[in-house]
Amino acid sequence: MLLLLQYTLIFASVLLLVALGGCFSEHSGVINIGLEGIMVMGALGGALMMKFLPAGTSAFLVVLLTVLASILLGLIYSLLLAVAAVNFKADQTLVGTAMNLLGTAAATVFVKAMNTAADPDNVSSTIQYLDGRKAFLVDIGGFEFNWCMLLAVIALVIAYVVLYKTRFGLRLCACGEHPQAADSVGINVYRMRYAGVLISGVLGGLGGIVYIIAGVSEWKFENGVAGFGFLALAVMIFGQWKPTRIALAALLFGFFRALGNVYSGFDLLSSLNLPSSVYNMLPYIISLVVLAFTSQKSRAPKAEGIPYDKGQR
Amino acid sequence: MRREKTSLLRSKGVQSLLASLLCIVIGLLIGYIVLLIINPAGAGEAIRTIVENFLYYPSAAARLRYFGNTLVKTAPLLMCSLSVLFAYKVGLFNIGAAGQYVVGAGASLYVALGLGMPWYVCLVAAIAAGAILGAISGILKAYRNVNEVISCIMLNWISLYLVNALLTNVKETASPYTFTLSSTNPDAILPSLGLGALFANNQYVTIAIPLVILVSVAVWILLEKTKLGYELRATGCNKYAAQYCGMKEKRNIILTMAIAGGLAGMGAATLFLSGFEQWQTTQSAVPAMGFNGIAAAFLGGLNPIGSIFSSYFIQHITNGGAYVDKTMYSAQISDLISALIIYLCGFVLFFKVFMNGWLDRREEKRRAKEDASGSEEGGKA
Amino acid sequence: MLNITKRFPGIVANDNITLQLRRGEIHALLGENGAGKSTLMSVLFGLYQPEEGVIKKDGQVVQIKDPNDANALGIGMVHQHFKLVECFSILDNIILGVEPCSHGFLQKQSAREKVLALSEKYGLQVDPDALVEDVTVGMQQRTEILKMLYRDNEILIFDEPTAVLTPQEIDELMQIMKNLAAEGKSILFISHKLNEIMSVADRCTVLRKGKYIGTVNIADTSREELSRMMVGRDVEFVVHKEPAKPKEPILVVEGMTVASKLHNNNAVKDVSFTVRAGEIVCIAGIDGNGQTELVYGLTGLEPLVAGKITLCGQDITHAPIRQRSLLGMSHIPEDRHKHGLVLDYTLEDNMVLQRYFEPQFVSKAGFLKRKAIRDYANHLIEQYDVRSGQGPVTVARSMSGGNQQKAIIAREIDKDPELLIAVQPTRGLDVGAIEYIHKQIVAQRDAGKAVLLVSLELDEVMSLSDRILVIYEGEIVGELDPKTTTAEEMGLYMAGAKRKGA
Amino acid sequence: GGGSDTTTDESTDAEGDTSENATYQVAMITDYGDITDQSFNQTTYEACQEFCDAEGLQFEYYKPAGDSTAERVAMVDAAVADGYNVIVMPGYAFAETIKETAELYPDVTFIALDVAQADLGEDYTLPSNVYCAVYQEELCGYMAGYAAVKLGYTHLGVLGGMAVPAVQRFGYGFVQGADAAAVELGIADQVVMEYAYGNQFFGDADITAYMDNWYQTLGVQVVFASGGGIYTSAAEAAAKVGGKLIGVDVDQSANINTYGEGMCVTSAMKGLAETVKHMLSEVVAGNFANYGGKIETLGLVNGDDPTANYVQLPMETTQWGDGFTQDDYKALVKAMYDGEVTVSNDISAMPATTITVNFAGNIK
Ligand SMILES: Nc1ncnc2c1ncn2[C@@H]1O[C@H](COP(=O)(O)OP(=O)(O)OP(=O)(O)O)[C@@H](O)[C@H]1O
Ligand SMILES: Nc1ncnc2c1ncn2[C@@H]1O[C@H](COP(=O)(O)OP(=O)(O)OP(=O)(O)O)[C@@H](O)[C@H]1O
Ligand SMILES: [Mg+2]
Ligand SMILES: [Mg+2]
Repeated sequence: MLLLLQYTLIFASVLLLVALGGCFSEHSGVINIGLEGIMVMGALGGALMMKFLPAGTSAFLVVLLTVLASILLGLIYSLLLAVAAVNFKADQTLVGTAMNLLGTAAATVFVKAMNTAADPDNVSSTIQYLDGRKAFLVDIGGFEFNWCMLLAVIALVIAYVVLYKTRFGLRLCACGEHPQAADSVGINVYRMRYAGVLISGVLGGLGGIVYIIAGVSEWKFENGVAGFGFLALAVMIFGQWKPTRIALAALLFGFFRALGNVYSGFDLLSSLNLPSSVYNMLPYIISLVVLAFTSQKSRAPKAEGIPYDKGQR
Repeated sequence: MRREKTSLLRSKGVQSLLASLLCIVIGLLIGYIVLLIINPAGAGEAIRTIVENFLYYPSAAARLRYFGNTLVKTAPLLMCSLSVLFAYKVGLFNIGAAGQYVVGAGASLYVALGLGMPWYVCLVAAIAAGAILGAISGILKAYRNVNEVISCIMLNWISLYLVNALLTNVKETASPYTFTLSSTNPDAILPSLGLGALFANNQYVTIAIPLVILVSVAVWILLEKTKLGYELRATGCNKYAAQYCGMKEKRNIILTMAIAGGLAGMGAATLFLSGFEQWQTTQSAVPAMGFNGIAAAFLGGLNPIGSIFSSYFIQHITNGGAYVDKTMYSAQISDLISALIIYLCGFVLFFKVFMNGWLDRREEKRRAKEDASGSEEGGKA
Repeated sequence: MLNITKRFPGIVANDNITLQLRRGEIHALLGENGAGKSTLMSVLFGLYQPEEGVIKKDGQVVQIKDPNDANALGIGMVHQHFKLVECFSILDNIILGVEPCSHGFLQKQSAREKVLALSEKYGLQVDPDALVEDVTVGMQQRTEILKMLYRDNEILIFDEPTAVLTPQEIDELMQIMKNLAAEGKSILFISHKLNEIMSVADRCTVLRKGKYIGTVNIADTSREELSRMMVGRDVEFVVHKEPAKPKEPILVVEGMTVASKLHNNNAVKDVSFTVRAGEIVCIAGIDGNGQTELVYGLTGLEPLVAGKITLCGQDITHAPIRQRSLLGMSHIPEDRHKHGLVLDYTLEDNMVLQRYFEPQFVSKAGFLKRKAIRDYANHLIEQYDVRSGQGPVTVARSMSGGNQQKAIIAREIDKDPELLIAVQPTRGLDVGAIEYIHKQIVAQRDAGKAVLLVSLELDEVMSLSDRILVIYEGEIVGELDPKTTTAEEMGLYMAGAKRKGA
Repeated sequence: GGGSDTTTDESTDAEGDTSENATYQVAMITDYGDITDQSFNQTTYEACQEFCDAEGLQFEYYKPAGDSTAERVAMVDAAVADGYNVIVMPGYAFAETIKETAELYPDVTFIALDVAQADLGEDYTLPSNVYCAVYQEELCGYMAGYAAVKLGYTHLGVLGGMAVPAVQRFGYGFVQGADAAAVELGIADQVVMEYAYGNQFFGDADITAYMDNWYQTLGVQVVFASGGGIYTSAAEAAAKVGGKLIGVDVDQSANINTYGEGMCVTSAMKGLAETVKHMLSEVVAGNFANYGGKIETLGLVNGDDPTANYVQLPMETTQWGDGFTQDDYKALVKAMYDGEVTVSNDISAMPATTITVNFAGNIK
């Protein structure tokens, strides 16, 4: 039971962070299909930081620096989307798809090159961070608390406040809904869209590191992040682009993911003897069905995916 | 003379071609720089190896044979790119080509291995399976307003798990691979009609290759020359106008996705029914073929004929990547380069706008000059 | 604004224009469509940068690079097409861009008080918490005005503010503008309606084809003079036509009810009428009273909630759009960009949009007969004088609005319909084109066709129609004869102040 | 235009520059996956690399463009074209590749690991330039399972990587060993075995969650993690509750114990690296003729000295106890060598057991 809670929370944290990232990007008017690639890059940044931090660094510092590193790399990588989508008016879906392919390929090439440079016999694309991961964990009576869960909650609160209570949030949403209107009241739409995409880079990168430390102490970058970026997109849509609903959706998806792994601990479920593929498919099927019933009144930002051109009326 | 050159540069096809070439060149250049950074010693040779692909082999027979292999894998890629392109022309982004490819593979192999049907039945099954999956996205879009990109992403994963589960029925327990066609049901292998002989007896070269080229041409004709194409494109460009003039816009959306899905499904069949590959039932990621199809479609300037060349090119460098010296560079380097090229395809529109702007400015200058000289002459007279 | 020149690719939208605005005056700006009025105002508001010329305020040269600069200088603008974020509340829309903040957090309470005070003071009734998408066009406009007042602007630009308002709302607006001017605010006012300008403006500047024609004192001028300055010749506002000779009924509508997309109420309520061959029946009314839905219901774009439609004796209540078209219904749609054209198609492909499936254009095997299409398009282009850069292969998007409209009219009329439904066929067109289109419509009537005209322009309604049905809140509230009625009377019907029998 | 070639390098021709003085050049080809699997491919790669470095032979590895026989054959052709004349191919998937290429290149020596007669087809005779070796993983799996139960563990788990033959043989051997020990001890009704495949050769949060469930909820005491890097997930989970692990392929105690002191009970070792090096040295010594054309099952070759066998448990690091001492182990090996204890290598179905085995299939 505790395990189910623990894994629900950790999976939900990943999904929540990344989905909130997508939410910011889309509220600014840019569709971010490239979250998967951004996650890989964020994971890479964090993993590198943990690998190279000297042993004996205080846990707090490890967590802080690791988080910052993944944020930084996610942010830089998301520039690829921002530049293409905002300045060059590229097709956002295409660029996002390219970023997903590029993220895994680039991270693998980089890690392999790094490993081989350090030791010619080491051809793996794996980074180990045994001690680094421990810094994130606190054992609370058998419940393995991960500081990232707290980060996710903080991100949720901040996202809610920023989107609904601040000037920035109001302006951001205006750019995703009606960029011409925003422009006419003196808001720099390009800058806002940059901000939206870069925030999605920050949160996506953070989600990446949370994902790879969620269960293991080494990561093989060839494997990317196994579709979590796409799942997060589903969570975002499921949550109707609203932070609180996204949080609920993330919990739901996290719950199913966790359940798929620990179901054999429940007599009822293990006696059902469902193949594991059922549990794997479940989140996707549910979101598809829910989408079918909710999309008529979809609250997607109206101008998302449409490049903003100042000259056009 | 000059004017002719200008109008040539203004032609859409030429512009697309130039833009695509630019993507390729920049993509390779960045790839080369990455190689240089990793290991300067072998970078030149590595990039040449990638570009050479089958020319890596010294013997003519081997070159021919592996040219054949590249073609064999180009066929499904081309079909996936046609699938993406077809939908895109009709205003839909078929990111689900990947999943449609998966169900195409599942259907063709199951019908071949599980039901023992001949190749044409398998082919039809693959097309039907892909079409059904595509149609699901189309129906969700037309009747429930579900964004096709999202439904396609979901369906990609669902199809992967379903097909893995289905195909476990047609494999040995001890192996994750499905049975080979040659041992189980040779009738399901696409006929070669002597084509294999042309490629130094490459057993995998089948009618699939001419078939997909025919399909490309057919897609082009369908889109540009037929009433159906006229309707579908109109729906894609402006579904309200389509509705206004009495087209069945919902049906058209579904039909488009079904055709796109059928193309991707058929793509899978062209590969798996050639016996080239067996399905691995433990795959945990959707095959990249469908995503690469997006790249090929855009690189080909969203033109079915252009797709033939861009698909071949992408497959060519992907295969070429296998020959790069692995002790120096990792195997993912060719993935990196093709991902870069896809990314750069996003800038094609900008390239074109830029090129037109440049032409405009040049023309204006020329006109200004002509005006100036004209008025001068007028002044003299 | 001195010597302003603004070019767009291929066109000089403003050519060396100078305009002076005095404190406390209402200054009208007049010109045909595309004369460059909106562009000039956008330059003043910082949305566009002029290639030449300077802007001075209080004698100082100022740089207006973006709307923020304009705002800082006290310049505000109500745009021709509202710039409101639909899913935001009215309050949010008003404060957007100048949000009262402490440390980046919104302080909506103070904003609300200010908005309420302003709305009280100027009689601009709004509900600050309502979402823009839920409120009427009038309230949206009041929101736009409040947006300017909230910013304490001294120079207020109104770009065609009256086009979407009821006569009563127009009166209110005029009063508000006068009040504002009396307070010392300066107003730039764009309108095509001369009587509005005559009644409210102090001075008027006229533009034609991007060029400055002149500025006149309203007190010293007349409608005729203004229109002459605007078009460059004397304009005939009357359409010459013979009396109608109505014959058999073509369209019979009984008890038609259509649901609304915007609210839960029905947009069209139990409407019945008949259109006969050889007459022009006009549906008059203020925008948003169900005209759009009425036409959607007739043409099959929307299903009916109740009622029956008969076309040439056939029940077409549930017939698909294609069948209605084949039965002889032609439809010049309200929104030429949304419905009327596939903007990315060539002109020739747009010309056959309603008949591409006919055997003359498509072979049995389903291939288009390209040559036949080209010939047909060329024939229409010639006959209806549709002008475009590259003839039949011009992409529709690149054509001017007037020629786009001509292409649609050519297509719909050449179908040789029994019933022509024309919705605001002259919207956004210059007078030349308007005259031409009016002639075409009258010619259709004279050829014995039934014509149903939907128009928001009183002048057009009065001069073109043989019978007027006034629609108010989805109901036909009156049937008028243009020969015996007056614009004033019609205005009362349109505003719901009067209805038949009452 | 601007289709200019980006390669400015004027390097020598790729085909002509192979050093003629070295008689043997070794190439390795992976079947699918990379040499980063922390398992079969990686061990083979490292052994080849080490051997060639020591002997001064040229060594290169090839990774096919995709997971198909055609693409594996392409790599053989490429290696031969590059002048390599000893080709090491780890993986049962190479059966078809051998059939397609061996006879084509009679001068090239092929060493295929894990390719059995069954994979090649019963009526196929191996040409004399090919040597195939199949390990009897079921034997060391059996030893490990036997040892675990004898050492007092009653709730065991098998976490396989992907369900490929080698992994299955390990697992089914483990099941048989545990069963035999339980029956011997008369506690078959108390011994329970969980059995699942991760469907990947690496650990991640899902697998860790699964393992947590085994250790914490189901009460599994020791898990036999046989599938490359997948052990990392099991080790993470074991560390939280002081659970135990059994390693695979090589003596993994050092790796596993970094997660927790004394975590590694034992490892089911197979002499993959040794065989590769041995075969290569035999090739270099000119003795390949003794091996060519054979398919050897490498298992027990010495009943008295367990360390001389291809499959074994580590003498040093196994946590011997009263239930299972080194001497018990030696006795077991002897009995197995003598045929008194037999282990089935049939992987078509889960072995029949007296103990309870809960088979869960693939986790992902
Ligand atoms: N963004 C733009 N790009 C290119 N051309 C433009 C642009 N905006 C306006 N134009 C052109 O400039 C000219 C002036 O347009 P403008 O909108 O100022 O006219 P207007 O006088 O406001 O007309 P209307 O009465 O219809 O509002 C038009 O011919 C139009 O084609
Ligand atoms: N971005 C643009 N590029 C080129 N021409 C434009 C552009 N925007 C508008 N136009 C053209 O400018 C003219 C005037 O534009 P505007 O938008 O003011 O008119 P409109 O919307 O048709 O008028 P109304 O709102 O009164 O119906 C039209 O002919 C239109 O086609
Ligand atoms: Mg205007
Ligand atoms: Mg206008």
